[in-house]
Order: sequence, then structure tokens, then C-alpha cells
Amino acid sequence: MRATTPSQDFIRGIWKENPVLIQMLGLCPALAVTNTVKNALAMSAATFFVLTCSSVLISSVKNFIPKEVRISSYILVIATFVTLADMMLQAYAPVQHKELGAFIALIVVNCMILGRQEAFSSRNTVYRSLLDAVGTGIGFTIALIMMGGFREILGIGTFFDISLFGPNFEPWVVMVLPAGGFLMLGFIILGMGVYEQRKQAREAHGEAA
Amino acid sequence: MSFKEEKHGVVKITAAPHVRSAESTTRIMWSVVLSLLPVTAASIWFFGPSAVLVIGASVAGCLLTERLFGGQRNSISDGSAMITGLLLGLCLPAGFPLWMAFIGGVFGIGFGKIIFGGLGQNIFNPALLGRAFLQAAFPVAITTWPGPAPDWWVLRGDNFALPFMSPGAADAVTGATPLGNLKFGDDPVATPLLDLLLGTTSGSLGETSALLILLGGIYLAIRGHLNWHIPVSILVSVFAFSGVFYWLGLSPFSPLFMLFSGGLMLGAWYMATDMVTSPVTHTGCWVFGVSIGLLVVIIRIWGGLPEGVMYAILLMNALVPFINRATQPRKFGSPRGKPEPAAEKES
Amino acid sequence: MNDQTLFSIFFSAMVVNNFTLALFLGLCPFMGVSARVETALRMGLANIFVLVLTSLSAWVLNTYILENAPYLRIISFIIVVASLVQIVEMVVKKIAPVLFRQLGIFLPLMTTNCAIFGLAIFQTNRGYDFLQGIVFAIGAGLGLTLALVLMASIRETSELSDIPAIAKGTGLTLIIAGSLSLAFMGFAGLL
Amino acid sequence: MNERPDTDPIEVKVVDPSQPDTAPETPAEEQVSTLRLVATLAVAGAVAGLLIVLVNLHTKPIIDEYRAEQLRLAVYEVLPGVARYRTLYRVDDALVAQVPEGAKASDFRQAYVGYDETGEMIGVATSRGESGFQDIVLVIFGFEPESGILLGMKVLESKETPGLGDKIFKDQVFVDQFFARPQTPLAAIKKGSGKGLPGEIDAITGATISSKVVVSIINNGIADWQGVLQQADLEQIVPEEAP
Amino acid sequence: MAARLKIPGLPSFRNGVHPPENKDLTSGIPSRRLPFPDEVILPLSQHIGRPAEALVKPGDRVERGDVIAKASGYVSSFVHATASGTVKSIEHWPHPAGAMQPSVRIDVDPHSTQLQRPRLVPHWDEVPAEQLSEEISKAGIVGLGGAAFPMHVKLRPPEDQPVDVLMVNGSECEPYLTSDHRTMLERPEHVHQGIRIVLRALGISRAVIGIEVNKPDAIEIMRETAPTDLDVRVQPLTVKYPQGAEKMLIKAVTGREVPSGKLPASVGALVQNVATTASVAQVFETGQPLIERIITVSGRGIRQPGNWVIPFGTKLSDVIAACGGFTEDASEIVFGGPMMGQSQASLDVPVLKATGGILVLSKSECKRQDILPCIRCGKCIDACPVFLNPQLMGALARVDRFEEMTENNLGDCMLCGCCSFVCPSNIPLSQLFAMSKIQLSRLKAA
Repeated sequence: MRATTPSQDFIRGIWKENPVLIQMLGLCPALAVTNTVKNALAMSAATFFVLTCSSVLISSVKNFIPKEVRISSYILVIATFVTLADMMLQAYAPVQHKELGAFIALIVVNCMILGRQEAFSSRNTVYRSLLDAVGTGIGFTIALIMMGGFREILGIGTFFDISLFGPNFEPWVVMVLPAGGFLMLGFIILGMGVYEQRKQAREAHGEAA
Repeated sequence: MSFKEEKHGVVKITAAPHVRSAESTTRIMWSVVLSLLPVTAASIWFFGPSAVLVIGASVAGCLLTERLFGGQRNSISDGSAMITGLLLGLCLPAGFPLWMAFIGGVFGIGFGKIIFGGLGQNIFNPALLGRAFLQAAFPVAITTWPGPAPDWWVLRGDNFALPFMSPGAADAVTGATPLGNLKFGDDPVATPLLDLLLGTTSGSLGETSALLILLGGIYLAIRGHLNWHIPVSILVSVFAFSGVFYWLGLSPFSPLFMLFSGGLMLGAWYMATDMVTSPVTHTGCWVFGVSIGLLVVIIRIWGGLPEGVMYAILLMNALVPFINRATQPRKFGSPRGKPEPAAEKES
Repeated sequence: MNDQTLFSIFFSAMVVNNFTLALFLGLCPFMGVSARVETALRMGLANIFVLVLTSLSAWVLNTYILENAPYLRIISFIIVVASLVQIVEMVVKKIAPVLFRQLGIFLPLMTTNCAIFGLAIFQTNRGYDFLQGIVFAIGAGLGLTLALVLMASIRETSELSDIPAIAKGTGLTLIIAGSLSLAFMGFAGLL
Repeated sequence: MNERPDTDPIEVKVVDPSQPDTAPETPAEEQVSTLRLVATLAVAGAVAGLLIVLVNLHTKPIIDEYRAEQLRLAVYEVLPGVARYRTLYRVDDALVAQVPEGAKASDFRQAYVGYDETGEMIGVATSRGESGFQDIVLVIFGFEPESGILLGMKVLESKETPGLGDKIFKDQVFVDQFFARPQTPLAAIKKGSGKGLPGEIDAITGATISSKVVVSIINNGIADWQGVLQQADLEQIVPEEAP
Repeated sequence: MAARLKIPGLPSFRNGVHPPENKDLTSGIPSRRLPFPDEVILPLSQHIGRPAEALVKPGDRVERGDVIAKASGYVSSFVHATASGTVKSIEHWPHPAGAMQPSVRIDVDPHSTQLQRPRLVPHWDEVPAEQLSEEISKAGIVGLGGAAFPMHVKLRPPEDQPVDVLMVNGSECEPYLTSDHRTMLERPEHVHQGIRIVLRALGISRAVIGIEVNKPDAIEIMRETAPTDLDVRVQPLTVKYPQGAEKMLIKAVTGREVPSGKLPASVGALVQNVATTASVAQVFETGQPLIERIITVSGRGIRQPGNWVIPFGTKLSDVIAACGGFTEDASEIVFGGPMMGQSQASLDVPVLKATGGILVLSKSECKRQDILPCIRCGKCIDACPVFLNPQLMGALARVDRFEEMTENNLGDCMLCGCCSFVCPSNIPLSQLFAMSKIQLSRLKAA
């Protein structure tokens, strides 16, 4: 049995087990649609919606689903919510929908979502699955906003379309290109590595002292 | 009685062989730097103080990054960072903002080399990776070729643009490179061959004078400091492929124009021959060279960019580990023509 | 309705808009299964196979079933992809056990491989017809294989180097992927 | 799993002595009948389908309206002064107002014939895509079928390099060149090297390819449509309607 | 690169290197006998195979030429007293190969004439071939080219791989060494007589003497003295290291490549060093077993370089003293040639049967530079005479992936040192391979 408390379920996904930055899940949206913060936010919102709804639904009906058709049912549930998200975005945020394009549909195959269902919702209560989904969703959002933020600031010189450096800023076009996605995620992960290394060194130093 | 007592000195115990060839990595690297000096001097002759500034900035970026993150070993003295800096500087336009050149050096060394473990372990040529990064990041600045200046000491373009700010080169006089002119120009005329050879054309700092690059390269080849198979295979394949396409009427570039224009000479003699990022066997080198030649011709004729040498070399750099695997030397005593492929590893 | 020539579709899917390096599809195998060249090659070949089948099924679905209910696309595609992978697995196991042993572990992984599903979606969005779809699938599959093999061979070589501790693993892989993506930009405009 | 004592029945493993001990899992799994599996999936599918259809009923009008609005805006932009337009479909090089029975509108290329306040035809708008630097560039443009005069241009879709190629729709100076050009075909030339000819379009510095693609789309598009439009009697296909 | 004698048309092998030869230090100096030392140390293991079994005990009197240890198996060899004296002890003593080895210490009689105890040996032409090889075994003859492989084993090739040509190795490709050169110049009739005997032992009649063209006088003298009744040919060879390696010599002379893991007999060849055949001749001429040989003492760290006839067991310090001692900048002592020889830490080590040379290298000769990372220049691949990929194997060795090295044919590596010699980054490749081989055999044993 899991020895976690509900608050741990919630906190875990935000940073310690951040789906993108630590577990390397859902990389496709994290790289493909994060050239601006707006796109990143729209993608996070859609993913958040799908993740939370499927978690709640699956954890509430988990006992009626036979083991053999478990995965198929999860996929069905996820696909349904993705379709809903797709249609609603198209209706209420058409500009964003056009920017994200096919990547909305691709939420279906985001390993992070299916992973949470398989690993958590299928064996926990609705309440805790909700907490877990919200935590993971927030973690995903944080990662995407980080990516989108850095890429937009460097690549366009704006943040949320607000110009930061004035008109003379020379944008680093590469950052909004695919290569920039890989590089930026690489930079962030390297940065986290350096941070971890320093922290460990500090802790080791502290223990020694 | 031991040797040490007898000699009152330090006894050396080393493994065989006890003699070594006079060749050394450091010496190879510095002679590459030496052979690049004429080209550098020519770029200063053609482009004035701007050339000094741009090359200086990229060298500074490379050396500083190497010094700060290059690890314990005295990584500057081996000369490899110097080569990267020089080569990167030589493939930038004269009016390039210094801060961008510096960043190119930092990226090339930092993410092209140090992250792979430093000297000898990189996959991509650091200078070219820096150049590719700059091309992707600042596409306008890097394709702004300054035209002739009224006087030698006049800066070409906006070298002193503030960091992170655009160069104000929008209304500067720009010239087209021979390749760009023939490809996208409104009045496509092939630049005379003599101009290409001497370097009295517009283009990147170091890629203008084919003759001097050729001289430097041949000097290195004679000293055994570069693998002549690579430049020869590249040049032969560019000549052959472009000849075929020219003859079929598919391309506006004559084979000789192809050979002496753009960055081909610099790329073939200095970038592709980077020992670290080229194959280790002769067969591999030929595969590598011929593929680069083919890619150069394809990108130049049909691609969206006037020049394709950089991308051709980078793409083939990525393939080098694969080529190395596929062209292992034949096992001694096994029949000829039957290389010992890595396939045997399977079992 | 799409007027693109077959060659341009093929070339675009393979290198110019490489599925992995430009569209970020198939990243899971790219990051995970690309440690050995042999494995990467097999994974790539398995992918080409399934991609072609997917393209076929998506075309059938689009043309005959979903004509009037485009809103059911996502759900039908994912079901088709999932069942397709299962069926392929069973059929291959029965007909070509050797092939199955070689592809075996990769087939189930493909259900959640975005490249497969992405292909179906892109093909539909761009309105490719039957032949265009097949060519698109082959191009995309070859592009995927190319990226996988390149990455695997580079990683095999890098295993022998002194990678700095912080770059080991994902950091380096991402930087390599970024560099590859930069290099592939040379193909831009080659259509 | 202590949180759900109410729903989780204690699993009692019934060991059938007739079954071999080696496979205790198999009998437990066989207990779930195929019927139940199918039923579960069927129910799930039905619920999912229902949900999707419901939401679709709600959102479809909004989406359709938005699309129509976008198209209307685009047509209005490339045909300055237009008050309303009609859609024509190109079936085998002939123009019809109605799609043939059983065919989908999206299977045919479309032309939008625009009229001003007085009902006078202003021009025809149509869209066309060609391969640009990165991917397809989709452009809608309006022109006069008789004279071939280009009335306006708008880029609908493009993945051209941000900051460079994307100037084909972000750089207003470039875009403005495509309005009311008396002479086609156009020619994209390097800025400053023009000879003052009427068809010249100043290309974007550093994005020659993207600029040329736009020009090529328009040239090819007009060449493609002009004949068809000139042959067809537009008035007859689209009878005048009361405003 | 001193004399790069690349004469077109001369047979050779692919790849290899051209280290500075430095042979003129000693090649013109006729060999002289080194004074008998006060003490000789005779390790029981001077050959490849199992160590010999000692037959003497402390206090025993031995005469020069007496058997003091007998072969302990088929692949083993006899050891003879190299000087008359009294057995002092049998103890562990520093061995040139590194570790301490059981050795017989003999106090040499100070006033002995050091004549050899007479031994009865049958006339070579009158006994069956099998007995020849037995006599050779009893005389303790091993290959003098460096590996010290017991000769009688080589004389019995596998039944299914008959030998049809004897290759006599006079190439002496190691720099500095001139002992084989001197042997050919000074004792050509012994070399040829030895060839005769070996040919008879093998039951064949064809022999090729391979000599690098940097020894024209040796080529000439060997040609002049060659027997006319047998098919003995002198083959000049390109000067290139490692021309004297078995496989390379065979490749150069016959064009055949010995397959990986196979003996030279698989291509019908057998290789013997000229010094070995000369010592065989001596066995049947005077009955003298293998107790001494010509050894080159050279290098710029020794005052009087030269060629000396040295009884085995003479301590290094005695040799150095006889050669005038060290120069000021002497820095390293090597047994064998500079490419494959072994550094010595102690002056107590004795000279062995396989010691072809003693080099005292000065600082300038064995200058070392820092080891830099591999830059994948591929020079080692161009140098490797057996077509290995030292670059890849070196990288694998660095991360302890020994099994993969085997897959890349580590087994074919003969540790010739060409890769280390050319490596611009000074990576000790052959040392890495030697260590890897040891590691692998340990892993296999475990």
C-alpha cells in the first residue's frame, strides 16, 4: 500500500516528480507548442482538463472495469475528453486552436495522462485521484510555462505579447524553431542538474561541518 | 643496487613502446592555426578592422568558454579552442555584431564540445555548430554581406551593436555573395573565376579567397596534419555532381564556379577535416567526403539557402559514428572485400 | 484536397519536416529506445510498417465512415491505432515468428507513440488521398528511422566519452537532438 | 487502500483442486466473461459517443460561424470594397453554384465572387497553397478575372521562419505591395534593384524564398483560374439576388 | 625519420611505422665476449610455457653447459649452467618481466677457464628427424627473436597443416638492435648450417631468409654463403616496423595472411630467427647448448654501445659496468627493442635467452608528453599491421568494456606498439591492450 498522504499526492507531481522535467513524459507537447506563453498556457489548460476529468471518471468507475479491457477503456475515456477539449477550444478560443493545430488531438497519446490513470487513478479514491491529477496538471503547466516563457522572451522579446526590451531587441529566432525547443529543454534540464549538484554539495558540506 | 641508487635520479618505468613519433596533438592543432593565418590576414586585407573585431570576438567567446568550463586539463594550450574561434570568425560576415559572434563561440564550444566531454569527444564540428546556431538565431544579420567600403579602415556594418540589440544595418550598403547572386539575383551573372580565386568578392570573412585556403590546406596535407582523402573526395564529388547537373541544364552553377565559390574551400579543407568529427578509416573518409559533396550540390541547387556547405558537413558529422561502425577495417587474415562489420557483434 | 506532389510529400515528411526533429512526434522512442543502433533500426522499421497500415486505415475511416461525423475522428483513430497494433502483433507472431522476435517488444509500445496517431491526424488535416497518405507514411517512417539511428549511433559513441556528470542522460540527448534539428534546417526550402 | 473499505471487496482466492497449482492466475481471469468485456467497452463507447455528440451539437454552430466569419473577413480583405460574395465550385473546369449531389464541398476548389454595394462584380477571390521554405504556404487573393489585376492578398497559413519568412504576413510594407497591382504576373526582386517595372514586388531581405513563394502562388493562381473564369458566364451561374 | 628506405617493388605488408632506426650506434661494432661475472642468476622461467624444474640444490658444483633444470612438460625448456661454479641458492629473484621468479644463483668460479663440459651430440645428418628435435629440446633452444617459444614445439606442426617453407627472420625491425645483423655478418655459416638442420628436422627443402634492405652487407654475405644444394633464397625486405613479426614476415614474403587465431603453419610456413638457427648449428657442431648469445647494448644513455657475447644470467649491473657505465642523461633501461621491450627497475635483473638487446635511453630519446584525449585522427588505424581499430578499442578499454574489445579482435593484437608510437595524443594504446588482455584472462578464469 502507498504510504503517502493526500497532500503528498498533490505536491508530488508539481516539482519532485514533475512529469516533464523529471519524468520526461509528455515531451511532445512540451516541445511542440511552447514557442509562446499563450500557446503553452492553452495547451496546459487543455491537458489539465483532460487529465483531471479522466482521473475523476476513471477512479470512480474503476471497480466496474475488468482488468482485460482496462487500458482500452482508459484510452476511450481520454479520447472522449480530448475531443471535448478540442471542440470547446475551437469554439471559444479559435485563434489558439489554430496555433496548436493537431497537437490538441495528440493529447490522447500523451503518455503522462495514460500513465497517471494506470499508476494512480485505477487504484485510488476519487478524492485522491483528483488531488494527484491536479498536482500533476500544475506540474505540467509549470514546465510548459517555463518553456514557453523562456522561448518567447528570447525568441520574440515579449512575454505574453508584452514587449520587454523595446523595439530594438534582436530576437533569437532559433528559440521559436523546433531546434530551440530541444535546446531550451536541454538548457533547463542542465540548469536543474547544476542546481541539484550545488545543493548536494552544500548538503554534504553541511553534514561535514 | 638499484638503478635509482646508481643514478641518484628518477628511474623511468614505462610501458612499451619507449620511443614515440614526434607528432603531437598540440602540434597538429597549432599548425592548423598557423596555416589559417594567411587566410585571416587576407580577410583583414579585404575587410579592414571589422575582420579583426569579428574574429577576435568569436575567438574570445571560444577561449573564455573553454577556460571557464573546459575542466581541469589546461584546455587552452592544446589549440583546439583557438581553431574553433578562428574558423567560426572566418565564416561570419564582416559587419556582424560582435556580441553575436561572441555568443556563437560560446555556443559552439559549450554545447558543441564541452558538453560531450571536451577535446576529441564532440560529434559536431564546434565552429560549424556555432555558425548553424547563429544562422538559426540571427538569420538576417548573418546574411547581411556588407558592400565595399570607401576606405580600408571604415567599419563594415554595425559591429558595435549593443548586446541583445539589433544591428542598424537595415540601410547599410549590402552586396550579394557570388552564390546568392547567381541563385536569387535578379540579374544572375556568374562571378569571374579569377575574382573567386583571389577573393575579391563579397562573402564571409574567410571564404572569399579560395587560393589562400588551398595553400594552407595543402601545407597541412603535406605535413600530414590533415587527411587529404576528405578534401579531395569532397572537391571531386562536388565537381562531378555539379558537372552532371550543369550539363543536364538543371543548375546555373558551372562546376568550377561551384568549387571556388562560397564556403566550399574552407569547409572542405578545414571544417570537414576536423579529425574529431570525421571518420577514422580511409573508406569512411571517402563515403563522408562524397556524401558531403552531393549534399552541397543538392542544397546549393535546390535548397532554400544559397550556401549548403555548413549544413552538409554538420549532417555528415551526425552520420560519422554510423560510418565508423560500418567501415571497420578488414580483419587480418580474412578474405578481402569482406570487412568485418559490426554485425558480428550481434551474436 | 491537396495538390502536393508525391515527391514533395515524401521528402517533406522525411527530412524537411522530419517527424521527430521538426514536429516532435515519436519522441518517446527517440529518447528511450535510441541507445543501440540495432534496436533503433528495428524500432524504425517496425514504425514504418505500422505507419503505412495506420495511413491506410485512417484513409478508409475518413473516406467511408467518418465522412459525416468528423468530430468522432480522435476517438475512432485512437481505437483503430490501438487495435491495429494489437492485430499486427498477433498476425506477425503467427506468420513470421522471427520478425516478431525482432520487433516484439516495440509493437505494444506503439499504441501511445504519437508518431502513429499524429500521422493519422496530419494526413486527415492535410486532406491527403490514398496514395499521398501511403507516401506520407513511408516518408515519415523513414524520417523517424533516420533520426533514431543517428541518435543511437551518436549515443553509442558518446558512451565512450567523459560526459560531464550534469549532462549525462537526458540533458545531452536533448542537446544532441537540438543540434540535429539545427543541421536538418539545411534541408529547408528543398521541396 | 484503506480509504475504500466500502467498495473494495476482499479478494478470496478460491483454489480449485482440479486446477494445477502452477497457474493460479489463469482461472481467476477466465471468470470475467467475454460478454462482460464487450459490454463494458460498449457502454463506455456509447457514453463517450453520446457525450461527444452532445458537445458537438453545442459547439458546431459556433465553430461553423467562426469559420464562415474568418472566410468572410479574408474575402473582404482581399477584395477591397466588397459588400457580399457568392461561393462557386470548380467541377471539371466548369463553375457551378451548387455542389453535385453526394459530393462534399471540400472536394472542390472554390472561388468567391465579390460584389459591391451596387451589385457590381468587383473581382474573384480564391486560395492556393504552395511549398514554401518550411511547409505549405496558403494564400487567399483577389483579382479581376478580365484584366488579371491583383486586388489584394492575405496569407492564411504559413510556418515560415519566425522573424524572417513570417514577414510575408507580418510586414505591412510587404503586404501592401499586393493591393491593386495593375499588372500580373508579378516578379519578386531584391529591394533596391528594381527597374521601376509595374509587376515588381520588393522581396523581404533575407527571406527571398518566402517572398517568391507568395508571388508564385498568385501568378500560378491567376493563370490557373483566369481562363476558367473568363469562359464561364458568372452572371448566369450566380443570378443576381435581391439585396 | 632517419633513413626511410622505401624502395618500390620490395615486398612488404600494409600499414606499420617508421621509427628512427638508430642502428648505426652499434651496427659496425663486431661482437666481443663480456668477461664472466662473479655470479649468474638463472631464472627457471626464461621461455614461454611452464617453468623448468630445478635439478640442482645449493652447494652443488656445476660446469658450464650442465643441465640445471629440466623441461616440466611439452611446452617448456631445459636450462643450462652458463658458467662453472657453485650453486649458492635457489631463491626468488627480480625477473626482467617484472615479478620475482624462482632462480638458480650460481657463484662463478673466479679462476675457471670456463670451458664447456663436453657433451655428446649425434651427427645431425645421421639420425632420424625426430631425434633432431629432441636434441634441440635438450639443448634448451628457444626462439631468440623475443618471444622465447621452445623451438622443438614449433618443429612439430599439426598433421593437417604441413609446413612447406622455412622462413628465417633476419629483418630485425626493432630500432637500435643489431645483434641479428652481427650474427649474420659474423657467423653466416652457422646460420646456414642451422637452416640445414631445421629443414631436415621438418623434412622440407625450401627456406627464405628475409632481411631488411638497411643491412645490405648482411644480404650480400648471406647470399654468398648460401648452400647451393638446397632451395635457400635471401629476400630483401622493405624497412618498416614490425617487419620482423611472424605474420608480417609471412605476409611480405608469401603474400599470405595468417588467419586470426591460427599458427603460421596454417599457411604452410614456419618462422625462425637467424640467431636461433645459428645456435642450433652450434648445438650440433660443438655440443654447446643455449647458454649465451650476441646482445646489443645501445642507446645514448650508455658510454660504450656495442655488441657483446653474454652468458645468460649475467646481471644488468655487470653488463652496464662492462660497457663503461651510464652517461649523465641516462633515463630508462629497456630489455629488448624500444618498441616492444620492457623497462627495468632494478640493475639486479639477469640477462635471459630472449634478451636481444639492452638499451639505455637518454632523456631526449624517450621524451614523454602529456596524454591528451583521443582526437580520432585515425593514425593508429593506418599504423596497425593487423588491421585493428585501436582507436575504438582504446576507447572501450577506458570504460572497461573488455568483452567488446574481444569482439573487435583484441586477440589479434600482438602488442607491437605501432599505435602507441603514432598516437599524437600519446595515449598508451598497446599498454591498454596488454592490460585488457590480462583483465580478460582474469575474467575468464573467474
